[in-house]
Amino acid sequence: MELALSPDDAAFRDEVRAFIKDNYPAEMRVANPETDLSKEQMLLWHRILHNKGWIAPLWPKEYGGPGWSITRRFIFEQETTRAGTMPPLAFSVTMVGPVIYTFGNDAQKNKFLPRILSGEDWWCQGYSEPGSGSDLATVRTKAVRDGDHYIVNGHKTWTTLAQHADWIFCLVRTDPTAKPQSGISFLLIDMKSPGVTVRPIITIDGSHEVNDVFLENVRVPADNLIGEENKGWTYAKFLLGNERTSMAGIGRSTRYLNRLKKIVKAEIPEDDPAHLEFIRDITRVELDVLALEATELRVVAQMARGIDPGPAASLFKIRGTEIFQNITELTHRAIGNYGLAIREHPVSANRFMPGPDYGHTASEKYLNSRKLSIYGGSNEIQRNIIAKAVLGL
Amino acid sequence: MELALSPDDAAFRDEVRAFIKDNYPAEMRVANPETDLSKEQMLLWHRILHNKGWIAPLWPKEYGGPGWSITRRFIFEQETTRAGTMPPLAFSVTMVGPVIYTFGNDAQKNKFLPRILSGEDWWCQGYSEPGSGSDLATVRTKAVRDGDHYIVNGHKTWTTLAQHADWIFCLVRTDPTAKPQSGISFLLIDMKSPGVTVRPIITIDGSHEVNDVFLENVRVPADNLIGEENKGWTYAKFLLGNERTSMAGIGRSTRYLNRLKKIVKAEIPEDDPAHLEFIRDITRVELDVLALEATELRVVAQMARGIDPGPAASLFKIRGTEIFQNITELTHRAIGNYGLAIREHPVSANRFMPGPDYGHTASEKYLNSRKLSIYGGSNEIQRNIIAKAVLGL
Amino acid sequence: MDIQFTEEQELLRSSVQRLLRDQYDFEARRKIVASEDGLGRKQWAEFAELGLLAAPFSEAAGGLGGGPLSTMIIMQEFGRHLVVEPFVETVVVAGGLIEQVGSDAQKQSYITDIIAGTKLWALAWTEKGSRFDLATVATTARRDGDGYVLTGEKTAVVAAPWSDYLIVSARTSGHRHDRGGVSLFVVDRRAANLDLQSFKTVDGRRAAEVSLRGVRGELLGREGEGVAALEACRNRAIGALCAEAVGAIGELNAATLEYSKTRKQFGVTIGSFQVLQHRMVDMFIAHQETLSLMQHLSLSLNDDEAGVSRLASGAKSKIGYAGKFVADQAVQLHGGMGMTDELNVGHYFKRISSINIQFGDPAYHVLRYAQLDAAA
Amino acid sequence: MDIQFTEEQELLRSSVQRLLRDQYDFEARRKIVASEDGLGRKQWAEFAELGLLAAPFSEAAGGLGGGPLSTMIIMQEFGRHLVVEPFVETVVVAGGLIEQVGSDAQKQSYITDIIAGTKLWALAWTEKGSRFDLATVATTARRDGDGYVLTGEKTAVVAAPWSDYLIVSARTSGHRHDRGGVSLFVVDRRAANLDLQSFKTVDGRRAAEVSLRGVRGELLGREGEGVAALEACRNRAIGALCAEAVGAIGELNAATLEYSKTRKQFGVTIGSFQVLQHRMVDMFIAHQETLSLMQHLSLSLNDDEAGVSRLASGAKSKIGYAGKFVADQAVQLHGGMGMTDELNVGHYFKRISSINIQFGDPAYHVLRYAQLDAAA
Repeated sequence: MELALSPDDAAFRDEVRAFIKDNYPAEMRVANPETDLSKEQMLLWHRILHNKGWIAPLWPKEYGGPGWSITRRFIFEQETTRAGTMPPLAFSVTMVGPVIYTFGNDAQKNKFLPRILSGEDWWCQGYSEPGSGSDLATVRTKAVRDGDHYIVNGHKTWTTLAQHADWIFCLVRTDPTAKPQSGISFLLIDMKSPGVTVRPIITIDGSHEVNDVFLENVRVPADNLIGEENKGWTYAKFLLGNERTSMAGIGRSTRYLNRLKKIVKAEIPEDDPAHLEFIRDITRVELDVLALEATELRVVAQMARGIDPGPAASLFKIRGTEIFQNITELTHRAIGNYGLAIREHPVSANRFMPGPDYGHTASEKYLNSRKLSIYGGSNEIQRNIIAKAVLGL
Repeated sequence: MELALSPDDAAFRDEVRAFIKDNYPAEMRVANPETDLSKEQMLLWHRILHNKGWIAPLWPKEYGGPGWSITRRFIFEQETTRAGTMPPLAFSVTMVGPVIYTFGNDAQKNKFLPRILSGEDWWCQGYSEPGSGSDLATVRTKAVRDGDHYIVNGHKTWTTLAQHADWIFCLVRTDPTAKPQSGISFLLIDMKSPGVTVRPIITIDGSHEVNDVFLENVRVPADNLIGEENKGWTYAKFLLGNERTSMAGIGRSTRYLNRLKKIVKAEIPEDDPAHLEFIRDITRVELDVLALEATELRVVAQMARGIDPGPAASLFKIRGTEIFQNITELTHRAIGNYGLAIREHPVSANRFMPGPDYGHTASEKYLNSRKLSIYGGSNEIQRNIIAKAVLGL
Repeated sequence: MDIQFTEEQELLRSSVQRLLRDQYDFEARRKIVASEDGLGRKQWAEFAELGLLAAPFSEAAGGLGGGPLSTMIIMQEFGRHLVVEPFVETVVVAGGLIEQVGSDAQKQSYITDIIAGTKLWALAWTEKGSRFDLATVATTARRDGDGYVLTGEKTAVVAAPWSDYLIVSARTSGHRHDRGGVSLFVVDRRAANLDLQSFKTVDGRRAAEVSLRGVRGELLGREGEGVAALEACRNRAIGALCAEAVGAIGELNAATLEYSKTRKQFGVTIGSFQVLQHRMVDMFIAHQETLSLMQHLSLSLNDDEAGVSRLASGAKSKIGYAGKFVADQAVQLHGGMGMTDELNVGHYFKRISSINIQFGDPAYHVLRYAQLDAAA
Repeated sequence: MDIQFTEEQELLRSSVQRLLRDQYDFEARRKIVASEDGLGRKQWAEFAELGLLAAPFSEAAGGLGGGPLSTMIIMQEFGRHLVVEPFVETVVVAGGLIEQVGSDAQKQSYITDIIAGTKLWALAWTEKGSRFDLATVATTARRDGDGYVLTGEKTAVVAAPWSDYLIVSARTSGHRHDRGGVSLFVVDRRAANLDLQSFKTVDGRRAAEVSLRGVRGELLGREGEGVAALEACRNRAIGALCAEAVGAIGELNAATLEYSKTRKQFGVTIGSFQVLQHRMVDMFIAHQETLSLMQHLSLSLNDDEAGVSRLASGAKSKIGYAGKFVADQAVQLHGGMGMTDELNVGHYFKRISSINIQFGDPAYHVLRYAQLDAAA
């Protein structure tokens, strides 16, 4: 499905398409880029986009953004996801960057923004703590002022790719007596500081994506406080609301659907009754994608006309993750007996993996995608949000 | 699926089977017995069972029950439902009867029980009121003592087959100052009393099964109070807990599944891809029935060993109604374009109904069965019950 | 994407809304349905006067040139008010077919009468055993002088008892399931040897079994090319029915939400129960998604895009399943009230369930979507 | 109906429970899975000593005569503890086949060793493209002297890397999909010209692709009648796997319920949220229903009833779907914790998902159930 584009926008789309085709690094095209790329490999595309000036579509021009319209941002997003490129690290460009240029002081802007754009600094997010789940206001990590430093003690968890990070942006409790959401501050912490320890968490698919981060008497310069002390919840909420349509994951779902169709074609003869059943199940997911994409286009068109889309992000998160989980399940089912096998991590070329190439990640993806309905505010929480914000319940 | 029966029980099963075959009235075999039989027709089978001494399987022998074991009761129920017989009116035999012999005084037992058994009195249930829904404790119908009478004023609704009833058993509020559940009494009211008005409620399938019952200054002899004043909630709860396994509706579901299979065979050619899809969907419902039946047999076996089945009735109600709704949906889908048509009520032989005979009630059953997940304590309420009673939540 | 309506389209929408608000509330509709005829002739005349019956036709055909987008606007409102009059059958289906394949004389005569509101039409295509396949036709048409004579049985023809004319598909050559050899004919509903057995439909309409025993018919379009014409016609009909379904879904959601905020159980509003909240969120999502698909389909019909046939099947299926989900839950959340004939909720349920049969059920269109994909 | 266990059966159950509680907690299992061999040889010896490996075999074959009911009892407990040792492959599948169709000499030799715990077995029946069809066999067996020589490729053979013997299905006549012409052979896993490519499975086991290039095999059962033997064998395997799944389901439900009562969010336990309560009610219902079906199937296997093959398919399918639902929800309700390798919840998820592949997935068995119905 395509937006009806003006000639200029259509030319832009073609330019993006061609740029990706000519420049996306071949060595990033691995089966599972989320888990199988080294840090250096992940940064290759980041640097190419940075050189082109396209690394931060959402940023205002004065901080290094390309100054695109909403439509162009959408085109860029659509083209990059459809082409299956690995998006630049969201924690840096999409998440902490906008917080810094919106709420940070000039010194912070000058220090951090260029290094985010260039990929020099790799950021991770210190929100979740053991026991906090989707209830982020239960921050227990403490930051106590000591002269021009804070002394930070606490335990962050589910920290994605912390093993590569140079910096972590943290919610910390600076006023233990205030109400849960009022005593929280937003602090930037250098991962090389003494007292910071990272411990891997291995997930059920065998991969190492997330980590525990322990903070023991970590001395953080007070200069690294964003905005005002005890106002951190405001900035955190701004950040959570900053994502919009990308959560629908249309591009990703479309690519995985196409792969699924190929697997069914190759694995299941047409005269097997299972074939028709797959066709039916796949088509129903395809129609789910179609309806979600049409909704995404409608919301983008509304936003371009200045209409606030409300909690559309929650809708996209719910349906986008349900759809993708469904696709990974069907793929796992389609691959049949080979679904018993799982790749071993860290991935090594010496390990034997049975069955056709296209099935090697079926189990892994199936297992890994279980997280989608949990992370980033569980789907139950997203439904609570819509119930409150849209339905007034 | 069969119970492994002792020779005696097997002989009993054969006897029941033969009795039904030889005695069930042919004129009760209409497409929709629930709506299409006259009162007199409905009572035909009741009277035959009464003469045989089989009308009240649950009743103790002293009040006219047959004195069967749990296993025999189950056999009788299984055989009668499988044979597609129309069960005798539950409000009389299954519901008010046990309340009367358990909590009533001797005069009430002598007066009412024989007429219930013989079918002379037809009872209806005065529980629901406008706005009460599944929350029966919100009774607003008032009964005020006046000498040796109560003066009753109120409005009961969803009263099934009140149009035929001689008596109604009512929850009435006798103490307006007490907490919701404490000020309620259980009163038997003669439908011929001045001030009782019945108004039909037509449901979305066009049938007249339920009614509004208005009570305006109805004088009810205080002799018609069951047990103690303000203790009515206890008797009502006893009554609600009195049903067990019958709610699974295995016999009914099995009969409708067989009819559905015949329709699919007749309407949809095997080379139509829809055929395989129906086979799949029907088989999954069949397996649902199989699992529920196996569970019913397990609970019956446990009960026969004296094990309390807990809120098994809630489980059977939830799954039994979900399954039957699913079967009526599939039947409606199978009948294709004829699903547009609906029979007109009151049913008249002069009215034309298109399509094959077996499809004439497809729309009606589909619509009517929507009520199953609402009535008798909605399925949401049943899940609340299990959450509390079994899971301790 | 979101359709930004033109001033004309906004005007059309608000005038339909005003008319229905004034003249077609639930009580008025009940009277229409209960009447002998089952049809609001007066309302139909108002529709004509307001230009609704002219809206989708091209200006060349004497219409207002509003095309599928005006159909969408009208049908969404008709869906909200459960309008029973045969707009889809007369204007979208028959009118659309005549405009598409009719001769100049046929257009001149028939479309003028449709726009004027003086003639009603119905399409007789289904037969015993045809289920949803346009090509399965056993009714035959035999050449006879400069006309044709039709013999066969058509089933479940919605609006036939109201109609002045029927468009009938009949076989001029080939075998029962052949795609080729089916032709379309205009037949006078009161013609000799044509018999109707009328019945009421679940959604408050009238339909009939139609028996033709040597009925004279006038060829519409080219001989043998009826299936292709019917396919294009079905796409437009699906566009209209999807808009109607979306209108009904929106009303059901609004009614359910409002009910949940006022209705109390166990001392609190039922809208405070999380299980029901999440159910209503899913109903909201279903409405958003169907709204988007409806617009997308209407735009494609408007632009006569290449993939429109496939998209029509996709929308019919997805909107059908979504509508069924919403209708089921609206009845469930209204409790006993949802089961009564008095409340509008059950009537939306019944209309959605009929839409899901007309021109193919959701399961049929899922497979059709897949087949058209494989073919592409 | 509910099985009232005999004293012997109760004893079996409590002794398995005691053994696993003492020696097979989640930490012990983790060490076994992480070991070089991936297998608890010591535990296997304990199973033998306790008589578990003898339990299902008839007394004539040197067993304890416990039949399918003892398998059910053992496997339900194994499911609760996620036991990885190849009880199903060695005792139920291979042992069962040998007892069913083996010669006296084969029974004498092989079953004795199985019961003693000194030999492990695996069944190699799946091939590239065979999916779940027992009759699709391209591997060939050619007569050679008084034995046979096998050539072909078998895929995803669970427990093969641990095994001393394989039972291999191979074609002695007919074409690739023919039901007739398939025979079974005992093959020494260390035989010449037999190669394994081993890999780890998602549920902590070891499996292999098996390549046979002229490997000597010993006929098991009658030539050409392998498919019928495999069908009966599959019924027994399904009985065992269903019991294992029910054990896992029970543990997942217990863990989820307990977690929901302790874990707090927004100041209250998550078990207080109605949406999660209803989810857990559906998980409870799923457990009740699967428990009933499991018992029903085991009784039918025990009595060798006529419809047992159909019932096996029905149970495999229904318990498979129920298990998937419970596993999905158990992970979801455990939140992030459910995603970690550290917690047992994800491991139950993975075992259930593997059970759903072994001997046919739920969708396959739905259609098989329907076909056997049509055939009946």
